[in-house]
Amino acid sequence: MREQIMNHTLSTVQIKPASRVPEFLRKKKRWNEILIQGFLFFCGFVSILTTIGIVFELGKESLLFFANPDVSLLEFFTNTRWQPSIGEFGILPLATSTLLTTLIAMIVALPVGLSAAIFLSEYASSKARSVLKPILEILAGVPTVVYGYFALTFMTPVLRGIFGEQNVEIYNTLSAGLVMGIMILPLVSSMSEDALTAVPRSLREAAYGLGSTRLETAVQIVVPAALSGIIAAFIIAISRAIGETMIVAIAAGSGSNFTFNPFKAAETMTGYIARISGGDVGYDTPDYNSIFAIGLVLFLVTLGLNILSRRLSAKYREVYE
Amino acid sequence: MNEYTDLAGESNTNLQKRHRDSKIWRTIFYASTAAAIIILAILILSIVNQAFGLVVLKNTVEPEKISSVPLEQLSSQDLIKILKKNLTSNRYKTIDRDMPFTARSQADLVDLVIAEVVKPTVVDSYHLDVSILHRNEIMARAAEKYPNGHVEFHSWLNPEFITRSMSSTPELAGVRTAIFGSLWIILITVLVAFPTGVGAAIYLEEYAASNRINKIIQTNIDNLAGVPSIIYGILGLAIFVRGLGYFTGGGFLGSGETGGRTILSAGLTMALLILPILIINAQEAIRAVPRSLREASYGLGATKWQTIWHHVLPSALPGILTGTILAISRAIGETAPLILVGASSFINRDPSSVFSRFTALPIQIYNWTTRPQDEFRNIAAAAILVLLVLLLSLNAFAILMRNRFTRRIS
Amino acid sequence: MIDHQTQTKPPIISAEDLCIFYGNFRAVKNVDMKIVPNQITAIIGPSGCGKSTVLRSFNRMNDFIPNCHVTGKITFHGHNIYDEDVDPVQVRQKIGMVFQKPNPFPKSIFDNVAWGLKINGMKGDLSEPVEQALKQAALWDEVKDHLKKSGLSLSGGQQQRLCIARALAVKPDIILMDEPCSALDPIATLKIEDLMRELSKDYTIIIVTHNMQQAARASDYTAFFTMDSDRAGVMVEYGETSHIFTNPQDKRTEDYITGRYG
Amino acid sequence: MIDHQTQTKPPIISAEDLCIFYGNFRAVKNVDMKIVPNQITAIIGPSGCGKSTVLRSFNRMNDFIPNCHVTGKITFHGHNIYDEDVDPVQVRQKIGMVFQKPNPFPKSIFDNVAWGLKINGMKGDLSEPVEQALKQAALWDEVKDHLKKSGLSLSGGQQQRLCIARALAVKPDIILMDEPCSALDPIATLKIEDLMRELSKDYTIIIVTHNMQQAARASDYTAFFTMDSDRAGVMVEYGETSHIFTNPQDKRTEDYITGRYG
Amino acid sequence: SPVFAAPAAEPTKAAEPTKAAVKEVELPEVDPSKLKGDIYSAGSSTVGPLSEAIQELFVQDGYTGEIKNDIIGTGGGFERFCKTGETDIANASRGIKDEEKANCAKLNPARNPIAFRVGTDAITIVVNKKNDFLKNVTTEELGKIFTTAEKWSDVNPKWPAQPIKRFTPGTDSGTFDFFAEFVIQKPQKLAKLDDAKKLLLNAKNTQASEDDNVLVQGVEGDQYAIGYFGFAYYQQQQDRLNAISINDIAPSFETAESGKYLLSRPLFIYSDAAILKAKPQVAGFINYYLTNVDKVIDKVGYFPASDEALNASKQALLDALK
Ligand SMILES: Nc1ncnc2c1ncn2[C@@H]1O[C@H](COP(=O)(O)OP(=O)(O)OP(=O)(O)O)[C@@H](O)[C@H]1O
Ligand SMILES: Nc1ncnc2c1ncn2[C@@H]1O[C@H](COP(=O)(O)OP(=O)(O)OP(=O)(O)O)[C@@H](O)[C@H]1O
Ligand SMILES: [Mg+2]
Ligand SMILES: [Mg+2]
Ligand SMILES: O=P([O-])([O-])[O-]
Repeated sequence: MREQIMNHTLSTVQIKPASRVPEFLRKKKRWNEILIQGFLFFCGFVSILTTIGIVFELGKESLLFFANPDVSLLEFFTNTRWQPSIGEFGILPLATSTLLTTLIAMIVALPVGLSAAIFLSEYASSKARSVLKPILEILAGVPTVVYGYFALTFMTPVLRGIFGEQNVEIYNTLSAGLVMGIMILPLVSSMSEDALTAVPRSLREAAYGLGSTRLETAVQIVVPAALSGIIAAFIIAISRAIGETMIVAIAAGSGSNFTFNPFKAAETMTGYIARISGGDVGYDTPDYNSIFAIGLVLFLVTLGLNILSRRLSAKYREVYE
Repeated sequence: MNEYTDLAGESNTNLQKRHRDSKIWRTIFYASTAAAIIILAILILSIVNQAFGLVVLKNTVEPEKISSVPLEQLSSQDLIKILKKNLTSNRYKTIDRDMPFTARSQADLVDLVIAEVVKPTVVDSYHLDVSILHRNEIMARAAEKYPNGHVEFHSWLNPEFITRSMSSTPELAGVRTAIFGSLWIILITVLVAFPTGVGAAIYLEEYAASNRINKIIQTNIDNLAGVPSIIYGILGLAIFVRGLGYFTGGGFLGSGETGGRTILSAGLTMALLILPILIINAQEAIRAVPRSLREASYGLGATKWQTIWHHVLPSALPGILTGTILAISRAIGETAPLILVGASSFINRDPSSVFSRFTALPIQIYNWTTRPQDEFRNIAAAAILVLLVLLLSLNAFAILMRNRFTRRIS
Repeated sequence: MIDHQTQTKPPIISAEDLCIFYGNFRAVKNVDMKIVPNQITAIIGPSGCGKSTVLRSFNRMNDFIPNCHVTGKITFHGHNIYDEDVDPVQVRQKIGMVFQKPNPFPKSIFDNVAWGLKINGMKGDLSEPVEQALKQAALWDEVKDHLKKSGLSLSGGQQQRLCIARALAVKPDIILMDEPCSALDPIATLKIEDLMRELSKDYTIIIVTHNMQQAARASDYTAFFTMDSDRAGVMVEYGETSHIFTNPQDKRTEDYITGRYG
Repeated sequence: MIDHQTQTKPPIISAEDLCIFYGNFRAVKNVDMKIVPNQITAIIGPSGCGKSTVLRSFNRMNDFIPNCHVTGKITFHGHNIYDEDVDPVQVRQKIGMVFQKPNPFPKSIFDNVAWGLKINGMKGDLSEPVEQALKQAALWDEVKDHLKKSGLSLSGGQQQRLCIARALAVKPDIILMDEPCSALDPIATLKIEDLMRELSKDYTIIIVTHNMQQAARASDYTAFFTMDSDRAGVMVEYGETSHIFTNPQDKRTEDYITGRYG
Repeated sequence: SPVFAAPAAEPTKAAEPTKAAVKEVELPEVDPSKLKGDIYSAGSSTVGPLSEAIQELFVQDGYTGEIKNDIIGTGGGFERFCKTGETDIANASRGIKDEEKANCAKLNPARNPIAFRVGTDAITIVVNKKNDFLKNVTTEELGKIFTTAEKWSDVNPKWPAQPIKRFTPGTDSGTFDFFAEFVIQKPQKLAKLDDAKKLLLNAKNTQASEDDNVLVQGVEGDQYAIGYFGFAYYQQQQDRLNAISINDIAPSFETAESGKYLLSRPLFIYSDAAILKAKPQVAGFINYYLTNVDKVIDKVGYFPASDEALNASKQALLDALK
């Protein structure tokens, strides 16, 4: 029947050949719009330049480092000693202490941070939340040099008081790791809380509607639904811990040490970079080139974590309408 | 009917257990939150604890050795004579140039003699907790160890501390140069990062078609946000300090400076560092502008830029500013990149241009924690308080600004 | 208005002088309503008149809205569910709910249905009761071969039936439905309406709907709500659906039903 | 069905074999529709059948939805507005739009109306045209004493009329309205309907509505859309409103109008 | 003009003091308030505090220009002086090395470093306050302690069988180089300094830092720790650490002056004649430095250079300015 109408009308309406678009519809060239768009694109492109800069600089100097006949890639990843000035080029001691501090930090930050997030999003009244959240965010805003200072002047003495001076060295990875965990905690709780609050209320209502308690709803329904955001928070926390510099530079010690004992001093990758670049080493020495090689490793690791984070959170993301 | 008489579920042991679990975990969650907040309190208390406390002062020259009568009773002429006798001629001239001796009151001169000649110096210091709890022991010990010393309560955080420049003597050191250094760096950072960041955010949110290059840009920005700050330090060192040292050091202006360890390099490095954070925040703010507003504008025949400039940006501004201020707070506290870019450990002059060498508050704190004398630990704590106050006021400012703008819009 | 019916069977749930407040705002006032067991009761009325609010007060779902409070009484099998010593968790188990938008858990179809059983302490093999519930919800045939798939992968109408199955699994007495079809297409809507009819043999159903046709088609009793001049929702008329639609007693009901406003 | 009318007046805008896609999903297919000038045309149909999609294609508002694309033709005064060298900005100036939710700019009432003029290059004293537009939108009397107040401070109905005034100020030929009353109360709704009637003397109005009563009351022509089995929206029937409502030719139209579904 | 200070001629060890009266070299008096511009020094963490103290005096006496001092180790200081040419003055706790000089020569315009001796230091070996077995070591014991020995008992069976925790200045510090030379290389007659360094760095439980406070705190915090650094840092920390004597000689003004103390060493600042001419403020500052250093040096914690050495420095300055 529709066909009918159309055939009917088509034959009656004259279709003009639209050769030229009339003035009131014709396209205008708007130069300012084009220029602005160009500028804006450039702004976006700066980030690409930054990445290229990072990769290029780190890569270039790392090449110099690996071009050194004393350095072999195999040795770099397997040797357990790191003393570039005397030809010991094993990243392991730096890597293990980075691992150790990160691990300790995560043991603190992840469970406590997630618990706090659950409390804020599922239990706290909106009033309590509006007070508690900013306070936690202050904790996140404190510069890391302050945390480093806190680790050295407060946490270490406390640890030595607990475990005994003879057991805990003055510089130790435990203190640095714990304080790093404290520093990262608000990041975990804040991001996880965002993820939890983003879970639609309808899901909670569905759970309560089945006669579940608050705990069951929170842990069995809301947390799994927010998993993608929580995983992202966790991984970002890990990469923050790996990249954190000042706390370990101040409190973890300043000599590479291949150990898994958290009471001992051990220098992390970032700590090493900070110390060497703090001025004690000349350009074009193996030490100097080595900070770029370590920087490259650091960059690749955090990049990998970023990508992993996005992959995982995409995998666990649920789309609610 | 019977089963409904028990809506309270008292006979249902399973339900009771569930409620019990619920309570236990509630306590755990609550405790976690509380723990975080208690730690914050401990952190701040432990810093306050070191920024105040008793000190033992000892005079470099005992007043009795300068004059037989107490200084307060001397005439201005006598005091000036004492100064002339005890100071180097250059020092004497310098003070006179600041303000002629003859123009100073007698009380001022007494202070001057004390500061320049008697020079009481801190020989021992105690933390606040010890000062309060063990005051008597401290007094006794001080009396025994420093017979000529005297004990007084000292706030390491004081007005002079903020207005003085650096010194190798802790009680004479201040953070003025560092504050100015930080402010200059932030200025450069903001001038560079704000327009670029907002521009990039507008581009990505409003212009970018979903093609390959734009996807790469977006992914890249997300990735950069996770790159450790020390890597930016390495980048800054390699590019701004060394590669472009001729420009960032002002060499191209004929300043004669070589090397790029300047405010400009530090500011640019920080700008790159906060750029991704700023862009992501700004994107969120722009995204939060309701589509209806854009549609209203386009529906009237507005062009893209008119829509963005007149409607999207004003509405997104509070969010963008909040994000910017948060990014700035991050930049103010960053230490590692500045170490790499080459902050100075000792510098006596406030920076005067972007080509000045610099130090910054966190660098100062870091340096002081590495000095041997205990008193440097005290002023490091005082400097931390200054930094925290600065950060808190910035955040408060962000909140105020956000409220103001939100009010204006609604 | 509800005369002979109510006299013969005691109401399964009833509101007495119910007022519901959000903070100081009285959203609903002075509602008296007796729900007849094993029947479908529809609540209709213009937007904002408090239909959802009343419905949610029937299983204490409003507990989760800060500063929402209730005066008056709601008795379930003769007990006031707002009494001090009543456990709201228990109440919600007995009085299930289906929401406007299908809201399956981000779990497998099986787990969606089984979860309510698990938290209620049921152990062992749950496939029997899950199958049972899915059959009741007329979904079994469509999903039996992929119970492991996510509940979110289903179509809207299937999701809604999954939500109904989920509610049925914990064996409630009453099922509350808040505009269960408003997000569904016509065919899915009709399916749900058929299902409701089927379920009313074993359950009491209370449904809120915007759609008068739906109320007319699918319910035994209808309550018409509207807003008073103080914006508080009031119940204007309540009775057998056929009466209400053919012979409304109140001018406002008539205006609404004939589409003069709303 | 659109017979004598269309023959006498050429259509102001018309769709020819219009298909609209979101990515790969065809949301609307094969629509042919000629809009009669200076009349009110209503588009009705169940949710999701593509009413808004079609309406927004009439002034290239869909350009802003990524991966939305259009095939077929939409001619305005005989020119295909999707032609390469047509400026969509110009199109939107000629074909204004009013949205479902009132969306005044966060500016003063005056600036809301004046902004469209300003960006179109009008300079000097704008109070004359602003007053004109507000009067046309039947809002002048209510706001003339506080033109400086924020547009957001008005009530919902006033906001919607402000949006209409804003659209009128730039002197369009056609006004598209997407459920302009669905967020309003009955009294405000009636006001807008009266206004539309008034405006149709000078403008062509196309309105999308969910509310059949509204279409019946307020429009001259009605197009009924529904979803095909492939979820694509199709136009089922189009003609004079009185015909469509009293004598629908298609079973689906009839079912919809009599409330058998939707 | 004849340039003083060829590195080979540089005393790497504090010179024996000459009791014979030397003719005092008179430098023209400087008025800091008349000088303008900036002065940038960088280098040794040993000399750093001394330079800072002088800089402060200089400012108190009226200098209004900008002064900066970066503590980055002697090697780092020469890096900035000779390689990037950023600094006016390099602080050094050892003499300049040949390759560093070569770098200076490669600069454009080339720099020819001139050494100014400013004082004497005694590298001090420190142990924990609770350490009751170590009061004195021989050079040989010291060598073992910092290299091959794992436990204290490995060096001397009477000492406890506890691991040695070593805290040494960073590899780019003059202190480390000096220690390696006089404790390891010379006594063990090694051909290359690098071999000595290698021995030191290969030792277990070694924390190396440019930052002397890390060392102070490290030794203070561990009963079985040992470390070394400039005398100044020890002087500041006398109540937290114990200094031990080497070969029965304790570090002190006399033993350092006389050179009897094994680890006494000269402290320098370096500059260049062209800089001194181009930047009068730098020349003025060095003049002021040499004139006033003895007033503050003991407060900072070092020992004055011999009159002869100081005079030679003054003469070098005069020569450079000719
Ligand atoms: N959480 C809440 N806080 C405050 N007011 C609320 C809240 N929920 C609803 N209201 C108000 O209570 C009144 C009744 O709302 P309710 O949602 O019960 O209406 P409704 O009849 O279900 O409407 P609809 O048909 O739109 O769903 C409305 O005025 C609404 O604004
Ligand atoms: N931006 C979009 N991207 C993808 N699909 C869309 C988008 N907008 C609408 N659709 C889909 O296109 C179809 C038609 O949508 P449209 O909004 O035009 O329907 P409608 O008739 O206006 O419905 P309603 O009455 O709910 O407003 C729907 O299936 C919808 O899901
Ligand atoms: Mg509702
Ligand atoms: Mg629509
Ligand atoms: O900092 P140093 O003096 O050891 O080079």
